[in-house]
Amino acid sequence: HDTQLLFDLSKPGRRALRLPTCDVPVQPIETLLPAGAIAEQAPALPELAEPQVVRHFTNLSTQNMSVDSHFYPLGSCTMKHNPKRNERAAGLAGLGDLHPYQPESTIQGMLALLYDLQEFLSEISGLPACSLQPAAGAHGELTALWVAAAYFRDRGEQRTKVLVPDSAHGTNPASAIMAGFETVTVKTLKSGAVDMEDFRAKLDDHIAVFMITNPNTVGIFEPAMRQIADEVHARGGLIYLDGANMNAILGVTRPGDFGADMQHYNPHKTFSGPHGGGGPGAGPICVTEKLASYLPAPIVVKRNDDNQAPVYSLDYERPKSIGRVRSFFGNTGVLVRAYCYIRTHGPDGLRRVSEQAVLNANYLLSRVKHFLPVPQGDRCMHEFVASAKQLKTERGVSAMDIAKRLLDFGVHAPTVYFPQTVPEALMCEPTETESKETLDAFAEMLFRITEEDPELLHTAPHTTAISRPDEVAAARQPTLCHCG
Amino acid sequence: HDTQLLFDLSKPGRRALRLPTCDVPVQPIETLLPAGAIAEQAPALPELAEPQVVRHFTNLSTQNMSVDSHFYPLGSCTMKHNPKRNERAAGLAGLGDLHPYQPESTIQGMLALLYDLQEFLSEISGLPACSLQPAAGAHGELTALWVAAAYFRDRGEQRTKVLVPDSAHGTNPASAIMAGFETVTVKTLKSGAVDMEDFRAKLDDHIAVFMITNPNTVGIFEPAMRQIADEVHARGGLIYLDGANMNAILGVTRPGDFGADMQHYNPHKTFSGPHGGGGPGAGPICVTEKLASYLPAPIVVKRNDDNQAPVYSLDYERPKSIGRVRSFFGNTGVLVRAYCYIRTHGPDGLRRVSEQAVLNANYLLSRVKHFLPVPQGDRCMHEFVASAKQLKTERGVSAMDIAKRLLDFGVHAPTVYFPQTVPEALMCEPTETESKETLDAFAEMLFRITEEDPELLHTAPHTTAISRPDEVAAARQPTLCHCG
Amino acid sequence: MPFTYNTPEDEAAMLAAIGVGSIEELLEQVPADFRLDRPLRLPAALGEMELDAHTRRLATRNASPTSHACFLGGGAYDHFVPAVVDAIASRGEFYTSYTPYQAEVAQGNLQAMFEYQSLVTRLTGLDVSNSSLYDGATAAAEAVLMALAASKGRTEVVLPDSLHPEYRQTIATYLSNLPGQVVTLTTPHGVIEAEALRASVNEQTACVVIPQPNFFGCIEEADELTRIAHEAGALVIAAYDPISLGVLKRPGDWSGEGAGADIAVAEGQSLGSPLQYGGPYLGMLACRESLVRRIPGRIVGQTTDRRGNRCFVLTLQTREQHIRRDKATSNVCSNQGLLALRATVYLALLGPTGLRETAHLCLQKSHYLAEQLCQSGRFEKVFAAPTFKEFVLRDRQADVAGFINDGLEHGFLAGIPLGRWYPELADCVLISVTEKRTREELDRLAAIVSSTRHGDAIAAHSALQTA
Amino acid sequence: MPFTYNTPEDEAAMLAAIGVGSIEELLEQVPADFRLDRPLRLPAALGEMELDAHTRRLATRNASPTSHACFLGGGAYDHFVPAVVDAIASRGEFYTSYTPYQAEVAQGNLQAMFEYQSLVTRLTGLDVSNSSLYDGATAAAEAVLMALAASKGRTEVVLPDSLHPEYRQTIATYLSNLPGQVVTLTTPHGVIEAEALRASVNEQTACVVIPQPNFFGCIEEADELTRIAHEAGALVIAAYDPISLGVLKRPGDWSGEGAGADIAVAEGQSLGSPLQYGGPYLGMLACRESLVRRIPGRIVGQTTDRRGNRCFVLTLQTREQHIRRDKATSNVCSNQGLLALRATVYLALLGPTGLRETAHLCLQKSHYLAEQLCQSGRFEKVFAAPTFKEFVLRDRQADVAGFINDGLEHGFLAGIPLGRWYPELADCVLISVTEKRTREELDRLAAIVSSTRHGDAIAAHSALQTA
Repeated sequence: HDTQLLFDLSKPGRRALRLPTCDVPVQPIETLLPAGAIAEQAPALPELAEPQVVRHFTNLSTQNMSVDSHFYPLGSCTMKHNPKRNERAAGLAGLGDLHPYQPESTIQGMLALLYDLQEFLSEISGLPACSLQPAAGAHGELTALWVAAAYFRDRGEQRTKVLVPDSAHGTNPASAIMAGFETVTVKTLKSGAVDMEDFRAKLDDHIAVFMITNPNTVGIFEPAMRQIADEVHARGGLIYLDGANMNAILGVTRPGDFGADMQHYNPHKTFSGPHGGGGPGAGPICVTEKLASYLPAPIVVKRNDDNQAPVYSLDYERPKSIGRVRSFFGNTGVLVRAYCYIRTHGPDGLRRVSEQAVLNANYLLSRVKHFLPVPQGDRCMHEFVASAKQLKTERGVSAMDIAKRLLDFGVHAPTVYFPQTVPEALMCEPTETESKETLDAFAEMLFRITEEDPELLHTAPHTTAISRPDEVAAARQPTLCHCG
Repeated sequence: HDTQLLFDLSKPGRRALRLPTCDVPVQPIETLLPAGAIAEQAPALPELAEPQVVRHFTNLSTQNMSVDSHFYPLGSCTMKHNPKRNERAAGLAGLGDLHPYQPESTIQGMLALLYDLQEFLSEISGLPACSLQPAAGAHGELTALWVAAAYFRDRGEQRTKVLVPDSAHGTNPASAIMAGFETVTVKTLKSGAVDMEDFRAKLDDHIAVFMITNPNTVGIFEPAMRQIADEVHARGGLIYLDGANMNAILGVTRPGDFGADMQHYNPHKTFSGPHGGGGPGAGPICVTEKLASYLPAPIVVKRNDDNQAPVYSLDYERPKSIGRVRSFFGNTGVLVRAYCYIRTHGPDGLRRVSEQAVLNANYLLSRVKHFLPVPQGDRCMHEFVASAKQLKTERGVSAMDIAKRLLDFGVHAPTVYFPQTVPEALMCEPTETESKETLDAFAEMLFRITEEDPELLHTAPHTTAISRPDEVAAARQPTLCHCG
Repeated sequence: MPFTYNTPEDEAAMLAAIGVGSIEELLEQVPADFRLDRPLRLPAALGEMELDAHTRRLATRNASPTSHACFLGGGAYDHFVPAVVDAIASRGEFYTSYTPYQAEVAQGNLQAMFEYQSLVTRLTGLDVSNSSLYDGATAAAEAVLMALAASKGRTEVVLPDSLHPEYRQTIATYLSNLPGQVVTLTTPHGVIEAEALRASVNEQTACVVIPQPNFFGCIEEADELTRIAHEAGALVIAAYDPISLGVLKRPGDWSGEGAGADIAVAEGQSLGSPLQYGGPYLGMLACRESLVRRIPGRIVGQTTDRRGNRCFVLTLQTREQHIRRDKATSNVCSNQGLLALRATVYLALLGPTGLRETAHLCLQKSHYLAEQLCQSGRFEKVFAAPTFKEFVLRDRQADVAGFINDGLEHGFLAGIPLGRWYPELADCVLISVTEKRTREELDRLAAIVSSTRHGDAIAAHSALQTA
Repeated sequence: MPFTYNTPEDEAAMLAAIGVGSIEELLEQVPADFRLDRPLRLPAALGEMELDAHTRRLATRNASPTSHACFLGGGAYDHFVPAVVDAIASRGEFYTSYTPYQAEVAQGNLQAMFEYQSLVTRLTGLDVSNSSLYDGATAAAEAVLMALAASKGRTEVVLPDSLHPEYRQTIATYLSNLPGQVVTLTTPHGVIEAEALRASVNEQTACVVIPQPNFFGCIEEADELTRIAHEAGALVIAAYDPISLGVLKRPGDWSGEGAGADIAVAEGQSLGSPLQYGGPYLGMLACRESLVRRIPGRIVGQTTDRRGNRCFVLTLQTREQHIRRDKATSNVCSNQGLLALRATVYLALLGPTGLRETAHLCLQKSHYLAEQLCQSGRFEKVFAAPTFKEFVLRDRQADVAGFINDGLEHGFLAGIPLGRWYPELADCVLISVTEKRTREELDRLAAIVSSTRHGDAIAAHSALQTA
């Protein structure tokens, strides 16, 4: 295992890139810039030759597991196949190279695409207004909460609280705080469903938003969705739908139809945008009509003059808008991929995506539950959460041990210890882009692992270049850079 | 090690690509095609989903060593860095997508590039006429020999023999035979130089061509080049220069200046075109003025009308031409990369390439000769050939053992058992695109290996997915396809 | 369905194993009255070939910096992206992997992120960097939140008008429901005036954001401004252009080594990422050691594994939302890892000399163009302050739209009108010049301004076509 | 020097280790009178950014099938290349590796080549395939040499005029200095006539090359022709279009299963490779088992390693030049491995259904266009034989150049004039239609033929722009 850093490979005088000589008359830099602003020397970047750079990063890349190379059943992350056709489209000259401040007349193709994407997302969510601006799922959550805050402010209502189930993604409460709310945690039952008693105990007129994940983080469709929505709405509150799990319900049901007032999408999950080792994503949101005017500006609008080709433009004139949540239009590169994905599937294809995701998850559940109990029961939507609690108690084998051992078999680990409501949680989301053969092999691996010597598991993985890094030491005395 | 084949992954009904429905009126196929011509069923190709295809080939790729990932000192192959900028250029719409039968008016940019490349290659070789048509080095050799045959035929001379040193690439004698000549082998000395006595004994008036590799395959510049050329020319013969080793002499000396009448280039060696796992290459040739009229047609020509931009066209009117050696213009994609490489380096840069290639080879030689004798002596051009003869005799360690063991250290093996004139040959060509650090590490590995337990070496490699395949069994009872 | 596997036989076997008769039965988990009883109203599916043709058609309806010489900047720049950057970033192992939660099978990403962090500290002269945020504007907003949290009790955030207007808008949104007020500093001369800043900072000031170069391309007196802010006990947040650090002093060195900015944020798109109509870009954030536990987002640290090998992990995760939930420093989860990788490869290719040469070319060429345009008589410089790679000109004919349209006609994306953000600069245009622009392009842009005769301009355009 | 490493310090240390004072001293191995005493006369070096701009400028001076709807065929076709093919073939481990001499570190290439060979045998219905040759023409020439060698004593090679003219020229070159004569079979009706063939074959005939579909796009009576050739004791070499095998009978099945062609060659560019102005393409060659040891080029075989694992190696190397030198079956060394990989990925993506659908689209659309063009009255079909994806039309106005120029003006690469190869067809054009062409494009091409008024055509063109 070679951990040479770029800095270790550097030698003074190496060059990988040659810039042209200046073709305009060169003026002394001191005549152009104030002396005090000029750096005495260039930053101490490493000095490398191009072959070194290529070989270094090529070899680094192979230290990663990825969807292109491995089964990656990382629950809640929807690690599905990333179509190469979308990469090609996003990189086209004329789509991938547009400057964000080009005149609208020069980007009619891009605006048409983005307009249609707004419409598609609204149709899929059942929520008529859309903003493509947020940069990631969590950013979409935050944007929606700002929208909610603006809505209530506009109505003169003082609502200070956001309800969040204890099984929710950590981004939910964190976003609520950033939007100026306080969070109130609602308990969930062993089945993963909202504890309605607790919910009702905490619901009051100060509740601005209930942030619900549905299907929830154990992968079940919230049984009391109707009551929750009705009761929140009855108190004047809003329902926010965490869209992380949209892969389960495309064309099957729509958040706007089951009570949501707002939702975000994770195009890098649901619509196959690649995850890029942690990003970029995007976090477009859809909202009801009454919240539309608070969305960030600009929004793409379309004008159809008689018998003319439609003209697209950016609408900045949104006086009630919460304003900008970032610079420029949005994570357009990610949105182009989402657009391509939706166009590739069409209405039937999108529904089939969810059907197959649900089929694969339930099949895997049916194979796994016999040796790794699944507290939520025998059914799930697109993912489920198994528990290694019994194994832990009886044989000292933890969810982490299982996760690490899976790496030896060439499979990425499921999400572990989330949701925190399930002890020794192993959250599996196979996605629709895996085969029965892969699921069978995975179930067999899991079974084999549960039978293995615990000692072998505690020290797993055994075949990877590194094993069980010391995370405590990393956090206690952080080394966060190679300091020159 | 997973050797599942595409066919093992197939299941009836899987699809990776959906074609559009036909948008013109569909006619019954029987009305369009004769019944006897129609296939009863489609060929038994495997049926796969796209994610499978991506994962299969992504994982297959990582079973290869490559220049992007490993040091690859495969002598005679010039495995140098393949610049990514050249890949980008070759793939541009307008360069990478041109149909070979477009009207000349629509490809002036491409023809300008190819015309300039002809001129560049002529300048670098010192031979004024150029054909870009041959598809690979060996194809260039063959084309040049056809040119020679046509030349002699045109002169009414009956010359039937081609002289080839025993250290030459196997393609030389093979090409000579295909061009209708018989080959006469000339011995070389231990130093790698042509045995002048043997040469003179075999030189006669039936000799059409002496095919010489210079620098030769042990990496030395032929000491008697002057005499060889003079004496062949005096007998009316031609000198063919095998251009495989051009990386040693760019801008230092030119084949046309040291007596060659013809040469080929390997753009995928000298000019950094990637090797593609064995191809594609290209094999442009340059020849003297007197041989120009025999070159294959077409050739790119340039017309400068007064004060107009130059106009490029394809000259097919070459009555003495040997004709075509392949379809279409040539391996243009490879030629575009070669053009980019030459433009990137310019005159000084190309010379520096050879200087650094020679420096690296001599440095490696100086480090290695102490424990792996180099029969040719202390100097080389861009490569050298070490011999494991002594190790073999004393400890039973063969060149193959060393080669296989190197794989365990993450380095590709040198060329082994070539040239056949050096016993237990290990031919090392480090190229100019490797660092002193890499050469030092390589020399240390080699030293360490020569000290290792021979048993360990006979069974090497130990860290690769497979080890020492049974080549005898493969050839004796060949399994050449997965038959459905 | 090119991306799914299950054949009818597979489906039957799987349903049997599950113990249901159909997929429909599985979907009955969704109450009937929520079920969508019609197909989604979306266009019918396209095969790959159709999608390819469709997206190419859309692309040809756009002009772009590939087809037009681009003088647009304003926070997103047409710098050159070396082919190696694309080649590395398009490796599936990088772009189809996830957040490196399992370090053993993510050392590629983790080491690259560690290298990114190291490069950013060297670029900025600050102690620590996170592994990326969404973009420059949200990085600035997160930095403001950090500063507010760090300077307990102080609630004012000083933002000059010379800071990118969209950064100011973003910060305002981020502060909209939190305790924290924006104090706006007008910059009538294109830069922050020391006296004005002195008058704006006090014991309520949590931080001052200093853009360098600023939105107008002008060089701020960063040393002096930093001293004034620090004297008032406020933190300094630098908003820098990473390319400018090839020639300008590092934020960490403002007003003297180690005495500089406390937090430095930037839009990292310039470092090897394509323009792609505004995103995804790269939010860069570095700060002093003392602020490390307030940093938003992922951080990678070095450690050793159980065999004692150096390796890399996500660290300081107790700052983060997935651990601390409502106590987290930020809600950031997805970051811009792939863009940070691009920046890492880009900086590795440039090295110190390449960065300096790039910065110098921008500097020289932008000054040359400014001079040429002003010589035409139509334009004049608006601000006296020195500039780096972009500059504001006033159109004496007050016809910015006309200038931009003329430019388009001749193959240029000529500049950004400033009227949308600065009504008082409605007759002004922001012009940016990167190292990619050739003298020939600069001269031609100047020529179309000088020439009022259409014929000349067309001749200039044809010259391009035959180049 | 972006691709070299040695710093001045490195150089000094290396020269010292070698024991020379300078690199110049090393180069003294080359005699002084051979040394070039001036710099090469080449343009000065370009940095990557300049090279990029330069090559883009060259590219914009070309029209291409990306910018124009392409109806050119003649052996190279504008079929759709799925993005997965490019993604896989651009992985450095594939394209920067060499011939797999070291099997342990080349299983990726070796297995892919084995899969390629397997796919080709399934496509053709023959027993064995090599792992590629340069292109269709040289594959045909090598097949002819195989046939001559296999049928000892026979020296005649029957080539019909309906075989690609450049294939015929290439075969002629390959035979130029060898014992072997070409017997030309004229094809005035666009296909080989059974009687004419019967009259041309005799005990001197080594082989007959049968193109299917032929250069004119016509379907030969392959069953009958094969029988005739075989009856005369000649081998049959099929020159097929791989895409056509989605609908046409496999060469190995001609005249009955197992009784068909003895060798099948093809240009494999259609299978996922870009047009790139003529090359590199993919020479495909498959044959009967009995000819296996006469096959030119690399062959990959399956075997087991010392641990008993299935693996793949280059095999039957005693046929090859690097072992057998002047006794080799061919001089081929470099092959077209990367193109064979592309074909393998392409066929894996298409599967049997995709190949059939592709072939059907070509068939239907080409017939539709032929009909539309003939309906205009300007064109007429030249040959009565059925066609697959291309066809020959005669311009009654005898203005092929005008037709092609009109096409260009309206965004079409409309066809290939046949005059260069067939003087008697100087008023004819070869038009090819792949699955990529839309009805709208076909109708527009027909429309510009029907319409002599310029205005209409321009209107048709604008319709495209707004699509």
